[in-house]
Amino acid sequence: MAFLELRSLVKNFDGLRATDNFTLDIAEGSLNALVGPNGCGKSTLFNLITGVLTPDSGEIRFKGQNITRWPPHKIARLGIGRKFQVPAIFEELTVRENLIVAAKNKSQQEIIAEILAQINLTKDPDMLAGELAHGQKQWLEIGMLLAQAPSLILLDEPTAGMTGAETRATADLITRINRERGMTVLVIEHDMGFIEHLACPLHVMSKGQILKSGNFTEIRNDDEVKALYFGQTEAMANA
Amino acid sequence: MNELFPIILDVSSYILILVLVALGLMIVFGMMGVINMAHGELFMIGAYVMVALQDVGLPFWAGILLAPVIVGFLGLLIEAALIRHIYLRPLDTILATWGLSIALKQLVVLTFGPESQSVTLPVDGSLEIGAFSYPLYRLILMASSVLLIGATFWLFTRTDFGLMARAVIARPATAATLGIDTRRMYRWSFVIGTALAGLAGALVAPIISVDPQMGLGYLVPGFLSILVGGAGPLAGVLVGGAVVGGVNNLLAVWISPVAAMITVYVIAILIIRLKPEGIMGGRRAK
Amino acid sequence: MRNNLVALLIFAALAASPLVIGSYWTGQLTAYLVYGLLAISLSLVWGYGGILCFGQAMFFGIGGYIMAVLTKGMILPDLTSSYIGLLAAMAGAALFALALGYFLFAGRGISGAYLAIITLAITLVLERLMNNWYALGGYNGLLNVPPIKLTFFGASFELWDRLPTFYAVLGVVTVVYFGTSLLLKSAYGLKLTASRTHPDRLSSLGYSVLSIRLSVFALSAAIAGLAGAIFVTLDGFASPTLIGFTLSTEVLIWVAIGGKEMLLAAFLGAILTRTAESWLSEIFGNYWILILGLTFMVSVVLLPKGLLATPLEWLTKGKGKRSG
Amino acid sequence: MLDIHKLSAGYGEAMVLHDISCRIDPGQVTALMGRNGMGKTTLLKTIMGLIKARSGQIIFNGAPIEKQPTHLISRAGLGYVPQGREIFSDFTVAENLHLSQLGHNTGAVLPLEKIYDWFPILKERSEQRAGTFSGGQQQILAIARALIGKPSMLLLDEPTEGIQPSIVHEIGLQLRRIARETGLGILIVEQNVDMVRTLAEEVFFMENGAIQERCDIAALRQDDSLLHRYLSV
Repeated sequence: MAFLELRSLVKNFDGLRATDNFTLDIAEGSLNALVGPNGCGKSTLFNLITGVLTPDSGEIRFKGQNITRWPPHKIARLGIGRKFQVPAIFEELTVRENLIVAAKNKSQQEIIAEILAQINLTKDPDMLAGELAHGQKQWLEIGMLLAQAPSLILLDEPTAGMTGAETRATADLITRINRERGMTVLVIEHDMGFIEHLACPLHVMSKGQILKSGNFTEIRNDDEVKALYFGQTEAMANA
Repeated sequence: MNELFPIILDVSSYILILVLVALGLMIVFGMMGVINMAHGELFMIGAYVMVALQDVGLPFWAGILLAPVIVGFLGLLIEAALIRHIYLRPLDTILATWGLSIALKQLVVLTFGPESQSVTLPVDGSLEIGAFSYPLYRLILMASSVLLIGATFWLFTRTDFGLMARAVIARPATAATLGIDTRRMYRWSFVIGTALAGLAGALVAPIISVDPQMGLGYLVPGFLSILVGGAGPLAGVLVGGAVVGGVNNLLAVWISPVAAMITVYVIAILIIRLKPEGIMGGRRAK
Repeated sequence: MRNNLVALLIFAALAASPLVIGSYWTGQLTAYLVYGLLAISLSLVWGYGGILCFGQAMFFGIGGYIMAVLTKGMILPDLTSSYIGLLAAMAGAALFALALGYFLFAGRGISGAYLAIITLAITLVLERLMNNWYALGGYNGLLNVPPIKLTFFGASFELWDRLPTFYAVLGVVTVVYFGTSLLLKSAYGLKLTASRTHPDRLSSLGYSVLSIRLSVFALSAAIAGLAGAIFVTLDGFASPTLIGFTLSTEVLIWVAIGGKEMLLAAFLGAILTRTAESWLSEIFGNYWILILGLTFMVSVVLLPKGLLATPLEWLTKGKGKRSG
Repeated sequence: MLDIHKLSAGYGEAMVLHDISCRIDPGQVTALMGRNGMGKTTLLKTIMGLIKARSGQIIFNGAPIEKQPTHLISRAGLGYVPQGREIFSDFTVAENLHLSQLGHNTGAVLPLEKIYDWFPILKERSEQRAGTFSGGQQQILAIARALIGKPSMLLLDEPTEGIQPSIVHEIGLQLRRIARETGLGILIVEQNVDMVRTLAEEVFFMENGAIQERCDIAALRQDDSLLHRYLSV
């Protein structure tokens, strides 16, 4: 039994198949990345896992429990945390207040200072979150995940809009979270530089399914994957 | 049979007027997402235009022509002075138009007094077929309502204006990138919506008592009709109006007006809660 | 800190006002304080909870009727204690809000414009119902509601006179105001802000947004019910107008003009608008309502945060800083 | 003819474009490449006035347009094919095209025959509801719709997204033909290298809200290290 099991998930929107018999196992304590072109169904997949959407068919099991069709807050309580693509922070609250809301129990609230240090926001905990720079908002959202302390975290494009240096620092932070806190991580990304830095198993998604799984070099040199990104004729010419 | 027939006609004429009022509301709501709480007052002003014209001695039919023009022009002013500034803040439009409705109501009280007024029937006769007899004006009223509803549907489904309007409803930003002036579309839709309210008010003026508080009695059922029918397709208004107006009038005859009003509101609330997209489906409002 | 200081000054000024304004106005001000309490309840649910309720008077009315029925001894002739009446009014309004809130918010809940229309329709239904509920007086309402009877350690006296009544009401309002402010500054207040601005995000952190909404709806209803219960003891009668549409929209106007996102502004909005109405309706006559409607409209468009909230915020928070 | 000078724009507090400057000559076909989230779509939307510019200038055919409303920008000669196509799926093909004619009633519009000549499939299915079209057909409709207003420049946002490879190539060739025939300038945001190589004459690479590099297509054909660097595939 894997930590998170996704079994034959199907989800349609107005005749468009967002996920198509999607199946994937995530082991406890692992770090995995999901890549794929726009519209391949990655964000839909996260919405299914977190209960924002319900699948048309298929099953989601987490820690051995069938969580398909559970409401989002119950899934969150079972230990799945999520970072949204557009930073979803409470802009009208301060940085510290955001972390307090995320931390549900006292022991987590005690480590807020520690989290602030980890996400590099020690200097302005009383600033309104809405006034942070874009990259800092992304970090604050990761900090909220740390405060929430789930056992599985889902990261949707955590480096969107970040500079190169910020991207590398984020990759390091995620690796540390995975190793030191033992949190299982599943990350969606476009930025292959970031993925390379993460050095983790990779799953390429296309048309709602896993097209290929492997490590960075294998994926990078795969012709089907190239075709997916570069266009068919080009890949064939190269091959 | 002879008792049932007038009831059916009464119910139908109420439904038709309700649909006319709701149609104006829905054009504004569907196009701009604006909840116009002053719509009932625009309806009332339509009726008061008839009162004023009767006082100066102009013929009834001149009023029917003038009322939509005057109320439509008022709509144009309201759009330019008020709605334009807040149409991106839908909840604030509820409040601001509520303020407007209070002000309009009081303006009418100041001008015409708080007491109710009446407009004389332009056609006094009755249609009599055998034992069956029904006031002629009510039949004219129904025919004109059907015509107006038909014309509005034609405008929105068969003309260039309607094509543009439906495009602006579906994808406002994309319509703009095709060169369509969305602001102008909003403005004229608002004017059409208000003119319809004014015309509806003018048409019913002879068969009801015209008073400054009459707007609310049509506003809330109008909204409920839209939500019950579904704010997406235009046809939703017909269904919603039929449900709300029909149940209300039939129960009013069979039980009592109070029980009718309570029952119809409760039914409407239940439908809206259980089927937020309305009976006819379509998108849910923002 | 400065926030509390300004509020304390305002409540101190209210406490001192009977010395200046005389007996008639003290009586008026007592009623305005109760309206202020109703405004606080609406500010809580609308400004902080993000639930635009077009029928806040229904809770006010329910509280009022419960108080009237109990203290008149219509249910249990031996149990006419004011304390029990007040508690029952709050509990009754809160329970009604819980049931209604569950109906409105559970599952694919209703929000925004739909909520406004539906709460408006519900309040119309309730008003019509009370008008025709003859056991509860129907259109005429219930007369001869006794004044509040305070009992301390066996000794008891009734609030007939203006001054004691005023101070008793002011005491209640002060406790509710500071209690609510305190609650809003706690973690509960943070959750409320979070559920208003980003409900999906909050549920992904493991909170049930439904229970947060229900709790604020019920709490607000309890405060409105308390206000209604006090109100019927001041006038001595409960009528369907308490539950209805007109009061619902009036309180909406006070709160919008004052500032829905600030308890103090909403509270003062009610008191100042009512005071202005008493004065200005004498000067302007029928034009006053016109002026009120236009003021409301203009303040929504130009000052969506409220006419009073803007200067108050400046006073309480200083420029550009956040007191937290 | 399209001259962007120190343009900054973004959503709410977050700035996506930072002091971006570039120039596109009449009749030139330019591709804008870069990873997701780098501001390409934002740039097109800002040009079309769908996002208001925070600072900087956009000069089109000699006139500043950054403060104009979208419909006037469109009428000034900028055609726009948005990401995801955004056709009106409840309308027929003919209605979709007619709608675009209505938007340009002040100026001359392209006769429908010309459109049908370029894209025969639209004529065959003119009475069909656009929502029943495949992705590729919808894309053709979106392009045709933008061309009706006789734009002097066409902005295309990822036209190949979610479309079958065979149709991608076909669309690329047809656009090239139209550009040569009419002198139409094109600015295309694209990830599909095949499309870019078929169509573009020059490529801009965008990163972090600014244009980092430009090169002509011949250079790109020889050496794709730039592709690897900016697309990181």
